[in-house]
Amino acid sequence: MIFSESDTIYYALTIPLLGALGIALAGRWPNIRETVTLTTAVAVAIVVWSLIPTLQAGGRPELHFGEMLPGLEIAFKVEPLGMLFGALASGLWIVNSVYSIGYMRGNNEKNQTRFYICFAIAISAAIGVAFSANLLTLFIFYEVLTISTYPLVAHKGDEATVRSARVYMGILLGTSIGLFLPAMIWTYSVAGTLSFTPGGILEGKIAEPLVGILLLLFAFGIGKAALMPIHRWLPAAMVAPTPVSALLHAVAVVKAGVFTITKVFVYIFGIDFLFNQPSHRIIVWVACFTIVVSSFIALRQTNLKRLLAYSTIGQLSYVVLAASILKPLSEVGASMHMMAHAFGKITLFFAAGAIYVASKKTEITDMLGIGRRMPWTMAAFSIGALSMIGVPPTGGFISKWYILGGAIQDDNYLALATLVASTLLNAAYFLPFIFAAFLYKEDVKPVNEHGEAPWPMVAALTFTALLTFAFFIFHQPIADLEAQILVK
Amino acid sequence: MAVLGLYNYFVFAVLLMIGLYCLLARTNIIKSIIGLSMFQSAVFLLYISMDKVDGGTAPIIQEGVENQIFANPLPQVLILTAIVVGISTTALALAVAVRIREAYGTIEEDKIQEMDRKQ
Amino acid sequence: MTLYDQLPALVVAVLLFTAPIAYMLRMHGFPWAAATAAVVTSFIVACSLAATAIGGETIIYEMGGWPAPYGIVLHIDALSALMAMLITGASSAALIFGAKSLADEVGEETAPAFFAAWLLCTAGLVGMVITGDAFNIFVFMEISSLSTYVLISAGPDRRALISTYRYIVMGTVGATFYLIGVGFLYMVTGTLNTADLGARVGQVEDIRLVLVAAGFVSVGLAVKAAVFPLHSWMPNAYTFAPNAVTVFIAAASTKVSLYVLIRVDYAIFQNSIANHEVQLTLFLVPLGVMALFAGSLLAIYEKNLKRLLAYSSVSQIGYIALGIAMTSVAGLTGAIVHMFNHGLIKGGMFMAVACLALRYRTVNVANLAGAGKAMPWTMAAFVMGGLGLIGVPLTPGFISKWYLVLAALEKGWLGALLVAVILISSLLAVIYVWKVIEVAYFREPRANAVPVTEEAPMVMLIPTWIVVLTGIWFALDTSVSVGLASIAAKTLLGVAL
Amino acid sequence: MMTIVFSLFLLTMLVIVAVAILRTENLFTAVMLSGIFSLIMAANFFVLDAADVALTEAVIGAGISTVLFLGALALTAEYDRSPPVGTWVPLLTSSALGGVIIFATFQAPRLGDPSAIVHQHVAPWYLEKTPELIDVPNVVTAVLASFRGYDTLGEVFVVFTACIGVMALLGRVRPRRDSIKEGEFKKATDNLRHHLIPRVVGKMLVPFIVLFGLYVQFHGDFGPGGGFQAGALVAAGVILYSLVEGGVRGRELVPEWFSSVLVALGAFTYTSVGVASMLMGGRFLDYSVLAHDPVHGQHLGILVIEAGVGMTVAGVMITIFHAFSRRGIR
Repeated sequence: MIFSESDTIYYALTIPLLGALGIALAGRWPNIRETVTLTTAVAVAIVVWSLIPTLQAGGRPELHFGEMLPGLEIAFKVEPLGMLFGALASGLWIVNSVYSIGYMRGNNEKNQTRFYICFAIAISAAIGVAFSANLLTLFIFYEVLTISTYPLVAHKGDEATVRSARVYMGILLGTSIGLFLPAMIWTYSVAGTLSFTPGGILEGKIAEPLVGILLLLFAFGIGKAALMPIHRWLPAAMVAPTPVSALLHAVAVVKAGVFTITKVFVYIFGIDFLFNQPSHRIIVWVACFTIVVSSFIALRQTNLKRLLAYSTIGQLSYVVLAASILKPLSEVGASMHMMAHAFGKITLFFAAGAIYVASKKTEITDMLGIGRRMPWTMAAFSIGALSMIGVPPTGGFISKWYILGGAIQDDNYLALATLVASTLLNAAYFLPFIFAAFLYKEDVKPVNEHGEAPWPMVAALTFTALLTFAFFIFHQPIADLEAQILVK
Repeated sequence: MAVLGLYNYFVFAVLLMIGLYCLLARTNIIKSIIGLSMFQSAVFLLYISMDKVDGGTAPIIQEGVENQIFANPLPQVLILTAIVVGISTTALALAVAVRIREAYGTIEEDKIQEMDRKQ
Repeated sequence: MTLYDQLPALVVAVLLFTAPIAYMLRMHGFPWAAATAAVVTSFIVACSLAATAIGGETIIYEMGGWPAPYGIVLHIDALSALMAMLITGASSAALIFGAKSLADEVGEETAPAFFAAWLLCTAGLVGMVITGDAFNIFVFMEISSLSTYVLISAGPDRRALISTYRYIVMGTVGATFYLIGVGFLYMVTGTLNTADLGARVGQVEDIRLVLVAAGFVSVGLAVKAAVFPLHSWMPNAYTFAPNAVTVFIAAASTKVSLYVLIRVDYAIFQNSIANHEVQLTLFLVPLGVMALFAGSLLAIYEKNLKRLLAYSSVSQIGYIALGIAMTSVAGLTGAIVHMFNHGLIKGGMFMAVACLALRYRTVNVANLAGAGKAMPWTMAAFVMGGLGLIGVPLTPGFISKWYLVLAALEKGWLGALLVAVILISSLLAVIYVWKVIEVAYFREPRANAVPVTEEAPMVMLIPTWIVVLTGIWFALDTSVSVGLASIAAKTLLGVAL
Repeated sequence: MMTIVFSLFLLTMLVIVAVAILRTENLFTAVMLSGIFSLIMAANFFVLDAADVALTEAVIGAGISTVLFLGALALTAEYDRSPPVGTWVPLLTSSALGGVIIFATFQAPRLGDPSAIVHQHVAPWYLEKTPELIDVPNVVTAVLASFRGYDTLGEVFVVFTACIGVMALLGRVRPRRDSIKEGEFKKATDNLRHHLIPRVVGKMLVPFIVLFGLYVQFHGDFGPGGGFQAGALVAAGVILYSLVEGGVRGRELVPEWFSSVLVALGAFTYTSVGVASMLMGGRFLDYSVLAHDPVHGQHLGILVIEAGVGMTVAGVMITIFHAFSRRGIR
């Protein structure tokens, strides 16, 4: 290590911001601008990953910025869950940047500089969320993430896009200020602190039925987790360019949501305390409801990206469900699923974007036989879909395994039944499309003859598809690391 | 007698009412300003009524005269200030009224409001 | 007597001393320069007073060397110091910012009168917050009001005149109500010194006059503070005043009336009238809640950007009223810190609006299409302010909201209701802020519109961004703002520091 | 007893005049009545032993204020054309206001009650200590100029503000968009020169008024009077001269630059005394340090600040009057 660990945290947060500045300055020269983006992404990834060995050894690096309010400071502390999220976000940013370059150029998008700047700020915010030492710091970066992704979602700038972006912004900001913020202040006024503490800070400070209310405030206040009925922003955000969708669904935004929920369960409530409160069942029910209903909605979608959006809603609720089962195995499963889903979903979105760039098609019904024109893309798509369903040897299988394990420990038959049903439903909406793409004859002629999308995109999606396999094979160190989160 | 001793306050209240009514009910700006200055004058009466002492004189100490009873000087000082404040406000309001007349051609508020709405 | 001992008097004296000079010496540019120099000096003095006050110390300065309650004393504690800092700071920023735009709007001939009025307005407002005498508050209130009328009437549109007239009427009625209230208080106590009043009102046997006095004072100040539904003078006054004037009065002037309301209520009535906190709550909570909703809704439907922000101020004043009404340390801290923070936020936003007005020659929201691209720095400043109104973290608005919600949560189920009100109104703020942002960033300018390609001049942009960055600073390091506010709240409530 | 009866009579007159003002639609009448209103008010103040206030109210309320109203009337309109609708809200508001006050004042001390609290606290101190600390016979002057000198400073700045406000509003050349046709006001006569009696009487009065003003200025320590009254009286004299001889001659007598310099100079003088006392080691406006002997210092300070007050008030009133009168003929 060249610099101390707290310096590392500092650099992890500031390098993306410096990158944003650099991008702004280099805005006139696209090549330099994109070099800056890529360099920054690689640098951030290196810096963040350099913390992994420390974490594995049981270290918890900290960084204190000073008090914002009396007794409440802006501080960072890296623990396994946050490490996982941070490493994920920074790592996928590299892939996403490569892909973005291909996509944005291939599509001749406007305002590219703004796009890259906001992207870099969003990554910094995601890392901030990941490394926060207390709920207040987390909240700050959570909001920065919302606001910095708004221009990305509204990127196209036409009437329909702006309206959808309004929904995105309205729901995320609305839930966070309307529900998350009071939940946080309530927690503070009850517990007198907001630091993430192993074992939680609320034990003995609050009783039923207030626990239930607080729990609901958190669950729905963290709108990025997209529990029904506040999931609407996610399909609405489908108007964004595909790299942004990948950012939302795989790299940062929704992950920040489920990450925050897990973090609140583990470090604010404490799983032992919460387990003894009957009201945690409400969250299980909401999560199960969301999984099943979103799968049914996904079945009826014809727009590929909307289908993926509803698939994400369901997959996120896996994480919430896993976290709310409140068993050690399931908590590990929650964090594992964040990762597995990230690899799978980013592949799917990359593929969808590649199809759009190459053929300008967005509807599933138009895509019959597209696997013949774009074999790499569709192969990667299939791998991602298998991971969503949870078929070995993909990463989705591993995480589902842990979650099921937790559900069995808890004798939670509702969760078991939901997981099984959802697996079948996932298969029901992904597999027919894949079959059709490879086996059917093309029936809608594309505007112009096309093959694969530009090479950076294909490279990126192939790489992420491989990551899905890699996660299946090399998951053990990660599981070991995440098991630490339950150590008090 | 007790009620007569409170007559000043009643008149104060009545003048305040008339002033406020004139201010609120009239759309003519000059008339409203007259109401406003009456509204302020009423308050002078409240303060000055407080300074009176039975058998007293104005608070000017004369040498060689012992055991004089004086009226309370403090309300008088305050009202000297308030009178000047009142005329200042009135003068400024009148200047604004003149400018309004020049800009709109009328000093009836309802008509001005109509003109602004059209704009 | 060292200079340090004289600081309390200096903060006003500098301004009063300079005003006639600025009026008399009619050289080109001199009135502005003199005004700026005086206001900045006063700001520095106010900061050094705040440095003393943050230790929890109260400075008493006997004017003319006469002790209270016979003479007038200046009474400077954390609350006054914070307000003095806000007023002089806002005044300095607006003056420096307005160097160019005021020269544009005011004209050479009226400049001496205008800048003298500016100095007097600042002096009046500062005078109100540092004095410890109820009648002296009235005198300085009148200085500030009269000079504010002058400043507003300098606006270029003829509607500035009628707005000024309405403000004169409402302002005078408000001030006269205050005067009546003070008269009744004098009648039952024989004194005008606030501290002495606080001590003696408690001994009054028949409470009727005191209650009526409290009513008159509160209503009068509520008019001056534009508490809904007594706000009717304010939106047009803000809209038609010269842009730099709007920056100043929006940041400082209504807050000062709220300051007096807090001061008078807590120093005089709270200790002496039984159950006064219930009366205060019954008076202010409904008004505050109405203000929150009505102000936000009016802002949502407003097309003129300046008036939109004025309505937003109506709703923000609702927050302050709610905080005052909670009569708890957290609530008062929230109210006081929000006075300060909202001053920063609104000041910055009106500066951004002035930049827009300079280039677009209009402040109709619909005509600002494309501003995000043409004037990126200006719009970025506006967005930062807008996020502050919503209460997003990293903006000062978040800090105030934090304390208000914290205070409301202490109040049980009724408090939960208030939390809901506060947060719903924040969400309404999202709507009216976003309305502007969407137009500025994502709407194409109309075909027949004159294209704007130039960013605002540096002399305006730099002060704007200084204010915005100061706002962010006070969102991150709250030791000064919250520090002073919480000391002030504890002092007012008589809680040990 | 006699005074009380007289006072009752005056108060009743006040109400009657106020109602008359409210009812008349002729603004000229209303203004004249409001002058009478002020005069009655002044008489009432005199009955209530407030000689200083009575003098001020008579000069400012009945005199200058009336002239300003007339000046404004000449520039605006002569009739109140308010529509007679929607009077319920004002009626209810003002009745509620009056009701509250009457309700509250039932508990107030009756007029002249020596045991009232206002006569027990603070005020006795002024009456007792003035001979010793300030040594001027008129306690009102002592309180005004020294004990509450800071208020008076503020007050000077209030009139100063009003003056610069009026100058800012009416001083500059009229903007182009004004809707008034040129020459509309020219037909209004600017002076009384062709009215022999008012002219002669008026001209004869002017020197006396100014002289009386100067007397009031310097005698304010001993009897009723002081800077405010004196300034207003001198201004009234000048205004009377202008009314008689015409605005042009009036502005020749006291040029506008002079009156506005007077305004600023007066305010400046007052503040300077404050600053001087600071420089000499006292509190702001602490006149005791101005001379070796504190009482002497007080005398000196009061003399200077009263002069400042007189200058400002006279200057302001004249400037404002000129601003109104000149507006019409430009």
